[in-house]
Amino acid sequence: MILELKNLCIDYGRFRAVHELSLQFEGGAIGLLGPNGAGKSTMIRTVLGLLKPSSGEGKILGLDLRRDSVEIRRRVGYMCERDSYPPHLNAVQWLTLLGEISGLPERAARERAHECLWFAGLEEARYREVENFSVGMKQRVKLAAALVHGPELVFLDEPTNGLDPAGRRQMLDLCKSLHEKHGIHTILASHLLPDVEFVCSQVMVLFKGRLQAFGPIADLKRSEKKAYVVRATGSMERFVGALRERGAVATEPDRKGSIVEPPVGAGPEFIFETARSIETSVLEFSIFQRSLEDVFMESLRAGEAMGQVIRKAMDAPPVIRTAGEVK
Amino acid sequence: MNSITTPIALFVRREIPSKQMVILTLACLLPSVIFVILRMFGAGSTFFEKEGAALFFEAAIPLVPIFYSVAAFHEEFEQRTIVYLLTRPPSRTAYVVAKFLTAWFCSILSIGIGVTTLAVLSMWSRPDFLSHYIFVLGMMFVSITLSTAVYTGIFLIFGMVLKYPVVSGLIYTAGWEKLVALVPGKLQPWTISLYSKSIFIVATDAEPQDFFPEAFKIDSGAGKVAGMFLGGNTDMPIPGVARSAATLVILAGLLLVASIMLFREREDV
Amino acid sequence: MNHAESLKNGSADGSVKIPNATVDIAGLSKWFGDVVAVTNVTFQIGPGVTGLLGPNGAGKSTLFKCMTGLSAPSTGSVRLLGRDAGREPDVFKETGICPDVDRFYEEMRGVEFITWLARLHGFDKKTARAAAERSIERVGMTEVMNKKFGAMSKGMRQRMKFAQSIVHDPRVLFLDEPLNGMDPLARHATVELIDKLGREGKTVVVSSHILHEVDAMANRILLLVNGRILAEGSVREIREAIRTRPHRVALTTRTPRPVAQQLLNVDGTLGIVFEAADRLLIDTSSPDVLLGWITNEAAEARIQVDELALTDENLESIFEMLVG
Amino acid sequence: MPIYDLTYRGWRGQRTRVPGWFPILEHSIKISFRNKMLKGAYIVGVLPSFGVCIFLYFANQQIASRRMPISREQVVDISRQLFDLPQYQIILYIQGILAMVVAALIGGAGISSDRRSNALETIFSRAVTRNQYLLGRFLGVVTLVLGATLIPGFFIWLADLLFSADEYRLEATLAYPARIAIWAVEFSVSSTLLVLAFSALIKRAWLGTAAFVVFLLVTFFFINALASAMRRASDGAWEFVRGFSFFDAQFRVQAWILGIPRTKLDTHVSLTSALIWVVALAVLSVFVLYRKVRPIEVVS
Repeated sequence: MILELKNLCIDYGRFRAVHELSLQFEGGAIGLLGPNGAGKSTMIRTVLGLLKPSSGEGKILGLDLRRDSVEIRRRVGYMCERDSYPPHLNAVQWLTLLGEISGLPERAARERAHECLWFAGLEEARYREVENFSVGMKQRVKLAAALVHGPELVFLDEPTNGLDPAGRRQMLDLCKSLHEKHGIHTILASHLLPDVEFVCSQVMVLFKGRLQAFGPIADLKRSEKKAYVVRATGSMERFVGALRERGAVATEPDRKGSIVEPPVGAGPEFIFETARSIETSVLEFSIFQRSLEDVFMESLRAGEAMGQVIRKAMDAPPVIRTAGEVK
Repeated sequence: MNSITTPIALFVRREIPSKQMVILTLACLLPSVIFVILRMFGAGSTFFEKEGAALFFEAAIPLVPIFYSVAAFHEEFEQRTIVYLLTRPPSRTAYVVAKFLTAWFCSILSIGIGVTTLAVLSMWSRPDFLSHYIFVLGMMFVSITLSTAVYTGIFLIFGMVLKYPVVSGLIYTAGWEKLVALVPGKLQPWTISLYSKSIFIVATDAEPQDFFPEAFKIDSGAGKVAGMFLGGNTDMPIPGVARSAATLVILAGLLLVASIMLFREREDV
Repeated sequence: MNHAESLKNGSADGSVKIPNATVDIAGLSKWFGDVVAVTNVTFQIGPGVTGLLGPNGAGKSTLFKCMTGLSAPSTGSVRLLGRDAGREPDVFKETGICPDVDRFYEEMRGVEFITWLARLHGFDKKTARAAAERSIERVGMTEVMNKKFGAMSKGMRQRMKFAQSIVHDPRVLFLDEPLNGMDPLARHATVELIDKLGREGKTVVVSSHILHEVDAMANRILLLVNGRILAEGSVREIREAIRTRPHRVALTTRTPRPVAQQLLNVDGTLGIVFEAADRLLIDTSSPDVLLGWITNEAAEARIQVDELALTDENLESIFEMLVG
Repeated sequence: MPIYDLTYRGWRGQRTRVPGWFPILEHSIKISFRNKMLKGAYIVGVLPSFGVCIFLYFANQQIASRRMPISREQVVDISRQLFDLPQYQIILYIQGILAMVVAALIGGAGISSDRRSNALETIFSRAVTRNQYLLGRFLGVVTLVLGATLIPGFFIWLADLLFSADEYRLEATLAYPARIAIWAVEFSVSSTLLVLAFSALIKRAWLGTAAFVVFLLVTFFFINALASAMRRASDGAWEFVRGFSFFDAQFRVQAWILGIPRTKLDTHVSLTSALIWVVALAVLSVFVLYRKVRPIEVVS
C-alpha cells in the first residue's frame, strides 16, 4: 500500500480544508483532480509532512504522516508548480545540493545529479545556470530535481505548465515512463485532463476537501448507454436529420460530431447504411464513452447542483503560499 | 486634462495608505521625537534651526524621494504591471507627468508633515516661535518643494534606466553628494544639496558652520564618521536664493522632459 | 520544413486579404540587437476568434507586443483598427489586452483595481464601478471581487486579468495564454466566454499552448514559427494545403487481415500499418474514396467497424506535422 | 559485449547520517567563494591587518635599534605604549566593520534570494526542517564573518608577539587570543543575525543589504544627534542613549570583552544599554527569521 488515509481532516484555523478523507492507493500512476481550492495542495503538503493533520490517520510508503515527516520527505519526490531554483547555480550544483539535503553522500549526489539531468534530457545544458534556461528546460530541471534522491513516489504538480505542444508531449512521455519503465509511483496534479489521461491509469477527484471519485479511469469512463460518436463528411445537419428520420436518437452535432443511439435491435451497420443512403461517408466513428471531463464534471455535480458548485467552488478557501512565493 | 488627473488620482490612491508612506512619514517625524526627548531634559531650544534642520536637509530631503520615485516606475517595470497602464487610452507623457507629480507630492507630504510637526512642537520651548520663524519656515518649504522636485526627477530616471535604482540612489545622495561636500573647490555647485541648503541658510541669515553644529562631532571612533558626513563642509559657496531657486526649477524641468523622452522610447515591457 | 513549400510562405505579397480586418500587419519585422524575433510578417485578422500558435521562442510574445503598441516595430506597419497603437493610444478605448503577467497592484482589491482601469478609459466613477462589476460577473468572479489580489489563487487572478481586459467592452481583444493556471471548471467557462465574444463579432486574438482548447474556440489559426507565419487559415484549410503528407485513417476492426487485403485494392491507398492487433493505420491520398469504401462495406456488414478516425485532421497533428 | 542500461536508475544506497543543515552550510560557503566579487571583498577585508603586522615589524625594529639597557618594567611599558589593547580594539573594530560588509554582501542575498526565487519550496520538500535550514544558512554566514575577524586578530597577535623586542610580551598578552576569539564570536553572531533578519524581511536581493546599511546609518545618525543634543542637558542619560546605536554599542561591548578599563576608553557609551541593545537586536532577529521563513503560509 503506497498511500493509505483514514478519516484524515486538515484545518487551517477554523477552515476545514480536507474533510474525513479516506483512500487506499495501491501504486501506479494516479491523477489528482479538482478545482482550485478543492484541497489538492493541502493534501500534497500534508502527505509531504509539511502540514499536520488535525485528526485521522495516514500512512505513506508505510510511514506515519505525523511521526515520520522527515523520513517521508527523504523517500518522496516533489515537483512544485512554480519555478524553484536559487540564482547563480548551474543545474548540476542545484541538484547535488538537493541530493545531499536528502541524505545522499556527496559523491552519490553528484552522480545522481548527472544521471537525472540525462534522464530529463538536459545533458547538454547541465553546466549552465538554471536562470538562463528556457521555460521547457526549467520544467525539466524541476523534474530531475524531484528524482535526484531516488524517491519511490513522486508528486508532480502541473508539470506541463507553460510548455509548448512539442515540449508538453516530451514531458508527458517522461512522466509516463516514471511509472511504466522505472517503477516510481506517480501522483500527478493537473488541470489539463488530457495530460492526466495520458499519464495515469487511475484518478481521484477532490472537491471541497472531499473525495468525489476514485478509481481506474477506464472504469469511470465506462457508460451504460449503447451509443456511438459519429461524424460524417458533408453536412452534419443533414446526416443527423436522416438518422433521426430512420428512428435513431442523435444529439445536435458539435465539433466532435454527434452522439447516436441506433434504434432498438440495430447494430452499428445501421449508421453506415444511413450514411450511404444520403450519399455521404462516415468520417469518424467510435463507441460512446464518457470523456474524463464528463467524469470530472459529474463527480462535482454529485455533491451539489452545478450552478451552486461553480459559485461555491470559490467561497473563500484560504490561499496557501509556500515559503518562497512573492506576491 | 482628465487623462492626467485620473492617473494621478490612481497613483495617489495607491500611495497614500501604503506601508511605504507610513514608514517614511514616521521616519520624518523622528526629529520631532528627538526634540520631545530633549525638551524633557530641558534642552533643545535651538534644535529646530540647528540639528533639526541638518537632519532634514542632510537626510530627509535627499533620501525620501528615492523611495517614492523608484517605486513609481521601476517596480511597475519589474513586476510588469506597467502593461495595464500602457494599454489604456492616456498617453505615455501623461503617465510620466502623473507619476512625477505623485512622487513629488508624496515626498513633500512626508517631509512637510515632519517639518510642520517639529515647528509646532518648537512653540513648547519658545511660544513666539511661529511668529518669529514664519519666514524661515516658509523658505524651508520653498526649499523642500523645489529640491524634492529635482530629486524626484533624478530618481525617476534612475528607476527607468538602472537595474538597482535604490542602491544607486543611495550611492548618489549618501555617497557622491556627501563626498563632494567634503572636497573644497569647484565641485560643489554640481550637487543639488548645495542649492537646497543655500535657500535655508540665506533665509536664516546664518553661517554654514552654525547650520552644521559641532554637536555631531562626538568623541568616539564611530562618532567621528558622523562628523565627517554632517559637519565637514564649512567653506561651501552660498548662492543667493533667487539663483538657487532658479537652478532647481530649471533642473526639475529638464529632468521631467528627459524622463518623458526616455519613457516614450522605452519598449521592453 | 519539407511541407513548407506546399504552403504559401509568409511574405508580404501572398497573404490572405480579409474583409473588414481590424488588425492589419504589413511587412512587420522586429529585432533587438542581434536577436531577430519576428521577420517580415504580413497578415490580417478580422472579427471572430483567431488562435495564435507557435512553439516557445517563435516570436509570439513579440508579435503581441507589436500588435498592441507596447513595442515599436523595427520595420513594417501595424494598424490596429486603422490606427497606430504606439502613437495613438486612443485606440485602446476599443482594444482590450490580457497580458501573460501574473502581477497586479497586490494591495488593491479586485473590483477596485478594475474600476480604476476603467476610469482610465474616461468613465466617471459610477459608470466605471458598474462596468467593473459587469465584467467581473462575466468571468464569474463576483463572489471574490472584494478580495485583495495578494489573497487570490492563480486561477482567480487569471480571471480577474481577463475581466480587466473586457471592462470597456472592446471591439478587439488580445488574450495571451488566458487559460493558464485555471482549473477545468474555469477553463470550460472561459472557453465558452471567448467563443461567445467571437460570435458577438469581436476580434479576439488568443494564444495558447493547449491545442485542443484552441481547437474548441478558434475558427482561424495563425501558426508562427521562427518569427515567420508558417500557416494561416482554418484547421481544415491548413490540412488540405499540406499535400506532401498522405491522409491517415485509423480503423479498428475484429478482422484486420482480410480487411487489409481488400484495402490494398482501394484507389489511393499508399500503405497500411498494423498499429495493434486489431487496429490498422491506412495512409491514403484520397480519403474520400477510402471512407466511401469503408462506409459501403460496413453498411453491407461485410466488415465490422469498431472505431474509425481521421487521425490527422486536428490541430495537434497538424502542429506536429508542421512544427515537429 | 553487454549493452548497459544508461537510463534512469533508482537509488537505494545507504543514506548518510549528516544532519540537514550541513549541506546548506557547505553550500552557502561554496557559493560565496564562487562569486568573484565576494571573494575579492573577503580578501580585501582581511588585508588591513596585514598592513598592521608590517607596521608592527618596522616599529619594533626601530625600538630595538635604539634600545638601551633598561629595567623590565620599562621594556614592558615601551611595548605597551607602542601597541596594546586600545590599538587592538581600533584595528579589530575596523576589521569588524569590513567583516560586516562581507556579511551584508553574503547574508543579505541569502534568504531573500531563496525566498524570491521560490527555491525554498523545493528545499522544504526535502528532508530538512525549518530549524535546520535556518541553522545552515546562519552558520554559513557566521563561519565567513568569523574568519574575517578571527584571522586578522590572531595574525596581529602573532605579529605583536614575534616582532616585539620585548621578551616578556607573551606573558603580558597571554589572555588576548581568548578575548579576541570571544569578541569575534559575539560580533559575528550578532551582525549575522541582523543581516539575515533583514534578508528575510525584504525579498529583493540587494534591497535587503541596502536596508541593513540604511538601518545602521539611520540609527547611528539619529541616536548620535539625539545624544549630542542631550549632552548639554544631562550627563548620564546621553551615554545611555548612545548605546542604542549599533555601531557604538558594538564598540562598547568590544571594549568590555577585550578588557579595556573605562578610564582608558575614548568613548562615552553606557555598557548596560549597549548590552541590552545587542541582545535585543539578536532576539528580535531570531524572531523575525522564525516569522518570515516558513514552509507554508496561509493567507486570508
